[in-house]
Amino acid sequence: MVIPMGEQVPLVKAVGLYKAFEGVDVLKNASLDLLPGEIHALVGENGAGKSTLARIIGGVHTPRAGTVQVNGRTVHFHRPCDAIAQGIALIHQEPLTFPDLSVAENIFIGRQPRRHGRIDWNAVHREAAEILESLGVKIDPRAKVRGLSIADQQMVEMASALSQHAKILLMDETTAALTPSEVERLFGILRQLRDRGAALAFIGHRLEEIFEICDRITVLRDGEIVGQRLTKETSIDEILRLMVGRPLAALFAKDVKHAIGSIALETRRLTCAGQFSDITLQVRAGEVVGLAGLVGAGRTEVARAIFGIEKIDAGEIRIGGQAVQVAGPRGAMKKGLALVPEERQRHGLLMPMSVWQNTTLAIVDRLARFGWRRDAMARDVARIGVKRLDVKLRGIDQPIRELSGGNQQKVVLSKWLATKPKVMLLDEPTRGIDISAKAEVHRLVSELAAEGMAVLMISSDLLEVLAMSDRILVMREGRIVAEFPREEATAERVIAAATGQVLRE
Amino acid sequence: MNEVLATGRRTVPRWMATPESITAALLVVAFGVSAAFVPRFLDAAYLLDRSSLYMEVGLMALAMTFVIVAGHIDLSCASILALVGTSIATLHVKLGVPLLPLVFLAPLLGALLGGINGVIVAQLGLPSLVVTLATMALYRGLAQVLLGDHSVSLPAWFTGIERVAIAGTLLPVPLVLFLGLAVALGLVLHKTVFGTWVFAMGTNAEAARYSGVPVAQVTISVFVMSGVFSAMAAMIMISRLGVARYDHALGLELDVITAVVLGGASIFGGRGTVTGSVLALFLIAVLQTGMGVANVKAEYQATASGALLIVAVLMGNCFARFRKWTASKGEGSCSGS
Amino acid sequence: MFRKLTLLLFLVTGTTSCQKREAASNPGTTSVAAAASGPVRVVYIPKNTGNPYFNGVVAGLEKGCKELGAEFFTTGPANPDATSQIPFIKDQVQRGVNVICISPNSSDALNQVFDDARTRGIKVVTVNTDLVGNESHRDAAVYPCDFDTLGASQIELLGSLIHYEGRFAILSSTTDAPDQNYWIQGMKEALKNSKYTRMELVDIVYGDDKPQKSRTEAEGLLTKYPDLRAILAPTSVGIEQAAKAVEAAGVYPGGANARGRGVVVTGLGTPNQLRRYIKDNIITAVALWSPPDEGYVSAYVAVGLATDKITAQTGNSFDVPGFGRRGFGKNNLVIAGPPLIFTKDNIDQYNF
Amino acid sequence: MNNRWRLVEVRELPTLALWVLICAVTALVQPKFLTAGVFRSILLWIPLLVVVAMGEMMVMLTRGVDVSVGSMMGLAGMAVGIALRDHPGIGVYGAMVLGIALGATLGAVNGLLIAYGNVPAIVATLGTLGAYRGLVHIVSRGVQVDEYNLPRELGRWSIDGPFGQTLVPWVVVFAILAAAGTLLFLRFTRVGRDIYAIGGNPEAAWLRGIPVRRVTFLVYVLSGLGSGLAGVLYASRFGTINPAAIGSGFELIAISAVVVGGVSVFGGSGTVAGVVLGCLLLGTISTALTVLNIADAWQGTTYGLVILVAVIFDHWMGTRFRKA
Repeated sequence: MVIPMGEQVPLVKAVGLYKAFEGVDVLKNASLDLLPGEIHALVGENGAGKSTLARIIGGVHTPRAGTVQVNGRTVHFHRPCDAIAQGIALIHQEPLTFPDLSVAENIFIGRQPRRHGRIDWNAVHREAAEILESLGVKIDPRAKVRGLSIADQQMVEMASALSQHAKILLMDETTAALTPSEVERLFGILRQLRDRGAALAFIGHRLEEIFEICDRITVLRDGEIVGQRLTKETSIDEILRLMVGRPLAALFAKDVKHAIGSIALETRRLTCAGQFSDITLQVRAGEVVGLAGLVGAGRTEVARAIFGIEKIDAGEIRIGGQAVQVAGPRGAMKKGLALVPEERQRHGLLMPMSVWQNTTLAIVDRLARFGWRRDAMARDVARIGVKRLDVKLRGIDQPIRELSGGNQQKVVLSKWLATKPKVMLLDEPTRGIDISAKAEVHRLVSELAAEGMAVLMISSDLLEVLAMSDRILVMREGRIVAEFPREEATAERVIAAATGQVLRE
Repeated sequence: MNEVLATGRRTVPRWMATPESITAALLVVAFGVSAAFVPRFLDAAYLLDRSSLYMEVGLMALAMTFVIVAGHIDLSCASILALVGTSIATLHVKLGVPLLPLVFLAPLLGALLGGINGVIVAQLGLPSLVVTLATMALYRGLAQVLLGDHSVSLPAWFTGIERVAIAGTLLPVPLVLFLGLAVALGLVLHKTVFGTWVFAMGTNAEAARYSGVPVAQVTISVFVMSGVFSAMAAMIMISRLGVARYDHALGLELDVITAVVLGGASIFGGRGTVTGSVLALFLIAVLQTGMGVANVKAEYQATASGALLIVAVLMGNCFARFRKWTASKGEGSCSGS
Repeated sequence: MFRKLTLLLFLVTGTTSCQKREAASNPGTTSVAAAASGPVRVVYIPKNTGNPYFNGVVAGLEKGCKELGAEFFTTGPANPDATSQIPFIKDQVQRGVNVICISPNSSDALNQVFDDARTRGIKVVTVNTDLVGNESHRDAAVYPCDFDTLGASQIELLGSLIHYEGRFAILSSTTDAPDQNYWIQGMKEALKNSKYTRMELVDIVYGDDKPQKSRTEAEGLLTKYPDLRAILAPTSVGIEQAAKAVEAAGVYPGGANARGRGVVVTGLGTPNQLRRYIKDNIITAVALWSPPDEGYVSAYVAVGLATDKITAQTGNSFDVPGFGRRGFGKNNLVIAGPPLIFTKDNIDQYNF
Repeated sequence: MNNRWRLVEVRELPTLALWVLICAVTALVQPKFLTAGVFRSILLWIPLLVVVAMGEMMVMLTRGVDVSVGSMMGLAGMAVGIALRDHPGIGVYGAMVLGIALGATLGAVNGLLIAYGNVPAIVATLGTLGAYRGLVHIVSRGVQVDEYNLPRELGRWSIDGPFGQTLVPWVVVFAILAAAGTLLFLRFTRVGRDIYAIGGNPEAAWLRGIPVRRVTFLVYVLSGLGSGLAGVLYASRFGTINPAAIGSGFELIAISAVVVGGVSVFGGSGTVAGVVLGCLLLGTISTALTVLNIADAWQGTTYGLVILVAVIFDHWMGTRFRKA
């Protein structure tokens, strides 16, 4: 489909961008135009390449091939400051703040207003206050950022981007942590900017939001651009279809035929100050419980608390009907828990080490005799894991960093399967992995449940949650706010519960 | 330098670029050059005798390899040596405690001092650099408080362990002890569960914790090890010198760290071998011995040692970049086809 | 492989060029080839390099060895730690020297290395500092002057400067420096003499021969004893810092803040170091023996022992040109000469 | 309330309290502690430390460490001494410029290795600690420069001040200027703020377009510069420049002062006032130990304890704020 461009010259024109990380292509031949006076949405599943595309334009990554033009001139960004100099502001997924500096400084760092060659602090504070005022947030510009909520930090970053008077603004999932009223306020600002002729790119997951604010939507899938639509000419269904690339029915769904057993994991009024409170949930053997909610709702923290990483202030955890004290991940492991963490590279893997070492890290002591490692046995375990999950590699001695994201995730899963757990906590198990690996993971989860394992699955991928869960719990602002059995769960109801909106049916 | 590296790029096989092989090659050449050009260098009795000067550093370097591979650093090891040495000597000479049981008590004292480091680092999550910098001053200060500027002499039967040779050979006891412990610790680091945990922790402490590695215990253990080995080094040093003083091994932590880093360990953790540290220790010993017999002045030796440390790390970085460069080339050609 | 070889070559050339430079800076040193019948080879190992005192000793040794046709060179550690001299001794033994002259950093930690050297026929002569209590581990010792009477002569010098009246403190080096303690003991003995009854020793502090520490201690004395009449510092680092302290505080005799007749500083120090203070009237008089003379006598002892012309035995004596006969006293101790006293009038005659 | 003019932050209050406590206890035990002489002694003790600690502070703010400061100070001081001895024509101010420039050059070598050579700061500066100290011995040929080799004027800096021979000699003025300069630099220039930002969140600093390498390079140059100035001041204060003595072990004292002064061991926070206070505290402790006749042996112990207490206290304060 050809979309009329009108007479406008794009502010940013990216042509044929390629990018690969650790040998995995994350962006293939991506081209994008950002027009002045337009809000342009980039949508796609996790790992589709949206962030990478934005980061190339923002100077964070250098593409392996392709060019970026700004105002019709080809530019070569080697570092973020090159892009900033061209009037491009990029707001990152996670707020990038300096905890010990004041809010005003966080907004103006590197660009503080000066007078007579020295920083004019009065101007810094005054201008910061003005920008925050325009965003409608009540944050003291002199306060330190340490201690602000994620949403406030996100607002500080937004303020920083606005203070640059950037002509090009790229927002990477900026609204994930914001409340609906904050989102509304933000959208007001974005419309103003658009009307002043700025080009905005908006990456998001909530399609309703995107349809509300964006003029044009580009859909990415597996690193490629698969479609571009004007918002007024398309529908959510069409965009969803483009994102997933197949009819929704083809998504792997959990096999619900087998019986669900007794309670394997239970928490009672679990509370962790500042993170979550009063979490009471049960997961039965053979059951997959989905934990849905917005980013920052406290889901990851609940999983970490159960696994003994986060300290619990109140409440209890029961495993197999017994109240237990979980002293750290090691203790949790001994009690039959396993956690596949959200941040695979940071928390799940030892990147320079081989596949077999990673696979057997959690059970290296179990495989040992008198403290001596038995590598032959460990390698056998790794081979079994690789085979069961169909990990694609040259050999089990290959360093894990050379594997693709999906295969890395499979190794994390096989590491935890090797511990023979009774309860599996999966935190965003399919984030950033390709479709086939995703299906593989879903098949495995279904298989494990059929074998009688209890699974608690945190996922921001609504389709995944709906397809895989026997029951769905929804968290908002640190509390469980809704529970739906499989039959009653719909996307609309889950979203409504997660965002706290009243749904009229 | 750059030219050398540039021309060498395509000719060096990957295995040769491993840090230990660089150290080994440097050792061979340093030895060869010293033997060829320095008169009276090649004298087994002399070399073995002089090797005793490095055994204290060597013992501490073995444990420091664990500390550094685990992603930490222990600047206090030489101070632990001094404090253990002065404490044991004081207990014996001033309070009349029999020396033999004290020799076995020494590692316990070392373990305690190392354990203090470990607990502060592990439980409070403070950087080991700052914590051990503080205990470096603290332990050395306590030794000074204990003994002032006096030296305490030890009984004749205890002194001179470095002159005792293993029966029928010229090999002095400290050297044999060091080599034996090096083999043992090499096996521990590279073949046991504990060693695996040390590597896992140094590579990515968070991921290791998530994978059930008892990170706190491993942290404390490596510092305790460092303390124990420093205590053993203390016993050898006071036996070798016949006296205990608070300023024994002053500044020796630099030599220890130099040996470990020169042996290819990454100061950020996750990389390093006992073999590398041992080779690096002998490299330092050969260089200093060669320069000493050649009458090179002490100040040139100091400058050379400092430069050697930096050059070793820079070379490591160059190799890493080279490897990355070849890897990216490979990646480029693969996906281009 | 090529890369590594080139690098090693670089290292090697680096090492050899160091050697060359080393040889160039010491023109008196000839090739290192060791021949049994060649000239006597004497090495001197000072406490540490960079200590000006030992540069005087080196000059004297060099002169003496040259006259006697012996080969002389010096090497030493950068820091005066108890153990820092050990590798240097071992290396010199291996290089096959005939005599090791040394100012030992420890009176007991070096015994074993000395024994080793002596079993190989190498003579060990301690210079300036002796192995107190371990004299059997060396062949002979050379003292620059009679240490038995030094303490008394220091008290006499001090007394003459303060008219035998007033409170004074001693600023020493380290708490267990044997010589310092021996002298201080001598001073205390001398103070019992009725001539000094109106002089009172109020404190002994230790500056560890470190400038910062010595300075702090000297300033501490001025604070603690407002009526202090003198600081006696029998150490070259200490006396300079004491002089600086009284200068900075302006309490030297005639100074702006001097109470009464001011604070006198005296003790032991080299003329070069103290020239300015003496010329500025901050210090009136200071004593020291002559380090070059000490080195010169040491050279005669060293070469004489190595060639068996002298036997180290109490009562034996030998000739040193310009010094007359010198003899081995108790414990084979040789005394180089009497102490010198430097004042404004004679200081320009000395350069060490 | 305008907190930008608040000189003392909350973190520094305990340090201040500790300082007052030490002064009080010492004065009670030894009333002579409260005399002008002691005050002067402390004032003369700390300028060297302040000058070095300013540079070390900036390094530690970026999460780095510079353990070569003592050796840089030694090399710069020795070069100044040799220059004044062998070429008196350059004059004391010429020598001062030489010392500072040499210090900055030595710091630049560290900076190059760390910022552009990717050598970890601790390894690079440990290496130069040894190498520079060796160079001190090499350039001096092991011979110290004596007081009489140096022009009078240099020594007078430690005695005379802008108001004559008063309590505030020139070396103190230099230290005050160095501290004030650092304060203004850190507070009123963008680069100064970048230093805090880099330490606070290095990744964010890069993504926000801060030239991380250039700033990192700069802090090591500044650390060298401070050490160079300290070398000049050393020559003035002690007169004798001994290759083994000048600046050796100074890195421990400087790092102690910075840590005690409240600079976070994780980088990103800390104030000039705090570090000056840290210097004052260490100087006071050192002088108090002397005045109280406590054996010098306790000095190391005290420093070690003070650092430990400071970092543990920071941790205790910080646990309430630190994110998981």
